[in-house]
Amino acid sequence: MPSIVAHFDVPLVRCLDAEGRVVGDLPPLASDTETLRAIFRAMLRVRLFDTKAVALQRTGQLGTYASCLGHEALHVGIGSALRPEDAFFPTYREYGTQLWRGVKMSEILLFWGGDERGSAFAEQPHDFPWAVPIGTQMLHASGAALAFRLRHEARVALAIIGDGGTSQGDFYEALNAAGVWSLPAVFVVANNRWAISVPLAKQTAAQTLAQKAIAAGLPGVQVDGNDLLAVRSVLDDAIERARRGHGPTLVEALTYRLSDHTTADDARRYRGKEEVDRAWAEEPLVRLRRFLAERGLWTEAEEKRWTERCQEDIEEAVRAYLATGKPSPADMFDYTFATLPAGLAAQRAEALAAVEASPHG
Amino acid sequence: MPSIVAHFDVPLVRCLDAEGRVVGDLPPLASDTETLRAIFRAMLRVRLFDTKAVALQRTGQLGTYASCLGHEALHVGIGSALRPEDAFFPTYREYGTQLWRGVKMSEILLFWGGDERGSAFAEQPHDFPWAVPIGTQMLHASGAALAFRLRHEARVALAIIGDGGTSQGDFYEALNAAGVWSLPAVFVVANNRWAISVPLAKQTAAQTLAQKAIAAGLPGVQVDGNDLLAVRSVLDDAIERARRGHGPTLVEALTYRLSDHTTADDARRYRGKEEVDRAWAEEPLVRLRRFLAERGLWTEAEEKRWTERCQEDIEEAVRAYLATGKPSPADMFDYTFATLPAGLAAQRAEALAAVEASPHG
Amino acid sequence: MAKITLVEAINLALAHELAHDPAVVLLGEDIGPNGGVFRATVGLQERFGEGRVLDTPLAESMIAGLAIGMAAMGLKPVAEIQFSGFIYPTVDQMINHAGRLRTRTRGRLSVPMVLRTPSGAGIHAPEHHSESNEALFAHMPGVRVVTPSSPRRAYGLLLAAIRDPDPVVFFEPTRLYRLHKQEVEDDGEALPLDTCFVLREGRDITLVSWGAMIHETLEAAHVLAETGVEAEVIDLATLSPIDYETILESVARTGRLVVVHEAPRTAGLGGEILAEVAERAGYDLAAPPVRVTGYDVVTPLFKLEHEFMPSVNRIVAAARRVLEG
Amino acid sequence: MAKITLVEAINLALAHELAHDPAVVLLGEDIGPNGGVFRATVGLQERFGEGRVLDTPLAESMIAGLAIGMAAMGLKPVAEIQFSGFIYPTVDQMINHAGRLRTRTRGRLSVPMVLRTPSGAGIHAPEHHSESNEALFAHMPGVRVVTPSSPRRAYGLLLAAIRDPDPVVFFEPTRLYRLHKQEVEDDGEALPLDTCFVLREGRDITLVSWGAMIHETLEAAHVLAETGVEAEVIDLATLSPIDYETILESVARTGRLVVVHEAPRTAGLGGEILAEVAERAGYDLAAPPVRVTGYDVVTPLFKLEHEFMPSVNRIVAAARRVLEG
Ligand SMILES: Cc1ncc(C[n+]2csc(CCOP(=O)(O)OP(=O)(O)O)c2C)c(N)n1
Ligand SMILES: Cc1ncc(C[n+]2csc(CCOP(=O)(O)OP(=O)(O)O)c2C)c(N)n1
Ligand SMILES: [Mg+2]
Ligand SMILES: [Mg+2]
Repeated sequence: MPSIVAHFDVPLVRCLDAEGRVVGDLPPLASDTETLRAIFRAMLRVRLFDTKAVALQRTGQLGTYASCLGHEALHVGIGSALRPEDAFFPTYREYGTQLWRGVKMSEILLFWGGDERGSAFAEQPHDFPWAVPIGTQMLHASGAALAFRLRHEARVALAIIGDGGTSQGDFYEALNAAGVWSLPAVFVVANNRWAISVPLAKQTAAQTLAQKAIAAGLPGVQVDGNDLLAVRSVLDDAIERARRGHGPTLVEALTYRLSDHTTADDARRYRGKEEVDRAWAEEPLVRLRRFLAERGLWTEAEEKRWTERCQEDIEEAVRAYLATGKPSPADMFDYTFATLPAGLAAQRAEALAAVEASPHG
Repeated sequence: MPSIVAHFDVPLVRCLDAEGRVVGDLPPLASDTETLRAIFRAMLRVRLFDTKAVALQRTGQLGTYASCLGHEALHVGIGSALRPEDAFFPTYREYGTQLWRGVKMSEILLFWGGDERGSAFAEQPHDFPWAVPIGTQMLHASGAALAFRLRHEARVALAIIGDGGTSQGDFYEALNAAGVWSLPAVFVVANNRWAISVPLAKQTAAQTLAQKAIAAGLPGVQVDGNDLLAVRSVLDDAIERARRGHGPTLVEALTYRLSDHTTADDARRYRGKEEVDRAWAEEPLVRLRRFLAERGLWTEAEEKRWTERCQEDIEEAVRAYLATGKPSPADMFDYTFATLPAGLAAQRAEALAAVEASPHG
Repeated sequence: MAKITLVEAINLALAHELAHDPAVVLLGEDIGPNGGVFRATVGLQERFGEGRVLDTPLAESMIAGLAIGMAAMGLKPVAEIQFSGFIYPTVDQMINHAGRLRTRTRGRLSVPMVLRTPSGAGIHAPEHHSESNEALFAHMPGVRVVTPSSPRRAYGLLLAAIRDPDPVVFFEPTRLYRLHKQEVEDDGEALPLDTCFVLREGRDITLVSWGAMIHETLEAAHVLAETGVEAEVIDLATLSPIDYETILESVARTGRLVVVHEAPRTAGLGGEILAEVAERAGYDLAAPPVRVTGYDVVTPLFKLEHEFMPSVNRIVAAARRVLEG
Repeated sequence: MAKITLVEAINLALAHELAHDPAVVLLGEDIGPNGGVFRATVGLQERFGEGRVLDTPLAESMIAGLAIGMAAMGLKPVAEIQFSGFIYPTVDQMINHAGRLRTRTRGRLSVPMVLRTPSGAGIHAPEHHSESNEALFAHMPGVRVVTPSSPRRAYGLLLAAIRDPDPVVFFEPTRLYRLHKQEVEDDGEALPLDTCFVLREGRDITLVSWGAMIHETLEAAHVLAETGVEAEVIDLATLSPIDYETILESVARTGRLVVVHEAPRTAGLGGEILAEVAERAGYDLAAPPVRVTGYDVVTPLFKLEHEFMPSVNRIVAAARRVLEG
């Protein structure tokens, strides 16, 4: 009989069920009513923003756009759990986190509108911009966490990645590095069951994604990612653990991509309506709204007022976005290096002359 | 209280202790005395070959060489467990496996002597040559296993990698791919505790390397890699499982690099003598020799005769190696593509002319 | 015969080889039920089964590494990288193994694989979806690099790439995927990989380009023709190894050369071609040769992509400079 | 002042920056107690501690990605890749992030990192340990590429690379690590990254090279001098962005150009330089310029490495061809 030399469990944390009923231990946040209300407002706001962004794309006013529909509890949960001095490493759909952390709606639109100024983040100094090459951001987070560690700063780096992203070598290398140096990092897998058209079962034979932590010697936790209270409960612990120098955690958040992958995708090609309908029954806003409403912390009237307020803000952001002129061709050159090398200066002049000669290309 | 949604154990398999005493269930092989004797002879042979190769390097007759000292049970275990039609994907020190599978000693010397003909393997048609870029071979094994699977061939791909190699993204990607398609692959981690100067504790926070399998949803097993019977017991199961279409396995073999990393390395810079002395007490030949001797299956006289026989073979291989002339500069060009493109033909002519003009460079 | 687009021609070639060679296997992200993000593999999994058209996990180093292992064991894998901006994780496997296995084993093992990828800017795609990085692969010994510029050449060159016994990186210009239609006969006839294609004959100046930029280059030739300048337009097609004979023969007649590509200028293939022509036909040149290329900057997001890509005007202006030079 | 080797000069520069700038952190495989496989970091962990000199797990994509994250958060990481044959897994991080972060965030974030790696053949190293792949990195916008060819330039250029606010890939020619000694003052004086170095003045022909091949190029100049030919030898040093002014000024005087490098010819940097000179100074050229390079083959194992690397004879022969041309 072989002896057992190591042993691992993967826990799943839930607080509320799909109807907002309590089904697990509630975190302290559950009694912090003002924060909870702010979080719900932010979830609603990003849902409204997302709807508008898709509409802008459909009407030819925005490029390809990646919707965050269905991820609101996870994204706002992350945003609200981090401190300003922490650093966030997104993929390309975590607007709920970004808005909380100072990124503007107009910046998000600029990015998807094909304008680098969208990643300049006027009011968010150190968060990374969107990481489109899947998995790469994980290493940046470990690197940032290493910097915090070496400088003895009480800051945490948090990276998010999709279920598909967990197949990338960079994902694993980042976890392993974080383990070796016991870095102040939190890694969140947004398991929304699909990587474009590839379902989780074709992505990995692992029964959970949380267990991928075991490979790096990290704790891995599964959480209902549509359950804001559970998300915060797990994240608060993981972030606190990281901040105290006790090392990184991998959190697998179970959620669902209710939208197409991006506006360039048509999910009906590869997944059935019933599956999506079932997922809608689990979506994150309903249950938190009900939890709050039943405790007298949210009313229909409030929802109406807040929705109107958000729509105004969104319209203003859209106006700001649409009013933003084309960047100067000079911008292509001026941020390539801190100072412009001679050869590039000549190309810059050539480019400006070419535009001058024929402004329409 | 969170619920537990997944649960994993990592077993360790041992059969013989350092003195050759039985400490676990013996595999059927233990009673196959002829095979066992052949395996022990192969282990002795590769030890003698390895000693000679190091000596050749020390006397300027060979380039940098990576010794396999201490890995003989693992390497010959793998060689003897595979069938000829299976495919083997080595790193750069598995001579024990390669010799069993038809690679010649003179070819090994040619490779380390700076000659591509060392990887031409006159008598081994499909095994991959040495993989120096750490981790890359893992994906080749998964690709080969995928080919076997798609063609419904009852063949197995076996790749080996070091403890250091388990930090590479390719390692993980290969495991994950093998899991998804339930490929006929076996992955062996030779955990010899060091990656050049980096000890295991700086390589990963994982308490075992076998548990890295969990990330990909594969079974992971730890085995005493200096214990031939345990190695074969675990490998036979894993290979059988793969061959029957039941999927891949990750095997972590605990062993020790008794030599310097390569002849270009000086391990005294980074590890203590006591550690190495302790490891010598665990080395793989002693215990198998004792196991056999105590059962009357091996004698000192046999050992002497076999050693002499091996020395003769080795001397002959060395002569063949040393007698192999320099390759033609044309060889640089003639195997770049299946047919020589025009531009390369011109460069080939130029190279031959340059050599003609000044044969000494 | 119906006219089809370039991406349909790719699909046709893939289907042809899947039907005729059991060793051909397709793999990549979203190439199965979804038919590829550009629809290049649409219908193929349905037709040939999951054993011939494989959706892979999301990892490009993995895709290349698997293809190498498959190819060395006798299959002919055709792997798709979803966009060329995501091809970089394959570089290690392509240079250290795919292009190397034949020579390092002295012909015992070889890697008859194809790595297909959409390439180039101009379709208002998101960040990292518009790169031109063919030069990186052209610098790899043992690796062929091919790019078509019409549906017919897409069909014929892709067949050739799949049948080639060595690794081929096959760049498909996204901007051309649906731009033109052409009659393409599904006759299984491959085009050669050792020759450029002369798309337009001319005595005054030689314009060399490839992929999507062929479009602007031909337009520039048209503009030049309005002022009586007859430009010869050569589609390089196989970017490595390069067929210099066709180019040198043309330059020997015209004495003037412009090379056009979308990739950044420094260490791009334009430099390679100008250099080789300068070396071997320097005395044939009536004026210094010129490159018209993307600038040495990151491919900008789409608001500026047209300012980045060589325009017809820039090509015409360069040609006039060379003609006056 | 004691004379030191090139690798000792690297060590000296690293020690200087570690001592003077608390933001500098070294990371890489075996750079700690082992002092690096070439001894470039010997003694540094002992002197500056494990918080400044970090042995990493074995993963090159990880090393580059960590360095990017560290750099964006204000450190100045100096990462070692053990051999240039293992640098390919960094390509994705270098091109998609290191060279891109400043422009895509419009200057909000930047990546002041250095990626050091030994490079080139000629030391009888094992497979994959002798590659020259600088051209791949020179094609990346936003990335500087630098290589020294003497102990003094190694010291000064490495200081400059570490202090540069943008990513620098720093190739160290292994063949020169211990070949020569030179007096190097540890004065913290960096050399500029925007200029070539004229190592030998001459009026008859311009020879441009870099890294280890500077050695053969200077020898070739010496041989040529025996027959009265005065060759100007330029060490490119910063391979991207290239200082063309120095080269063009030289070619304007000599009218003749030979570029020498060890990397394969196709899409190598020799093509880049010949092309730019042909474009901008075509009329100055008295004869077609010529490249002397490694062949378009995989760097062979060491029995043939000298047949692969450009020899003094090949350089001299090329120069004579250009002089007679
Ligand atoms: C390296 C890389 N390969 C491929 C792509 C194309 N791509 C964009 S998103 C995506 C799927 C990602 O799935 P997942 O990680 O689950 O994230 P999700 O989109 O579901 O949030 C793919 C394949 C990419 N962006 N980067
Ligand atoms: C990709 C890559 N990086 C670095 C190296 C240099 N290198 C050669 S062996 C080695 C250590 C390998 O350690 P391990 O995987 O434990 O195998 P072992 O040598 O102990 O058998 C390193 C870093 C390499 N060969 N490939
Ligand atoms: Mg997903
Ligand atoms: Mg090891």
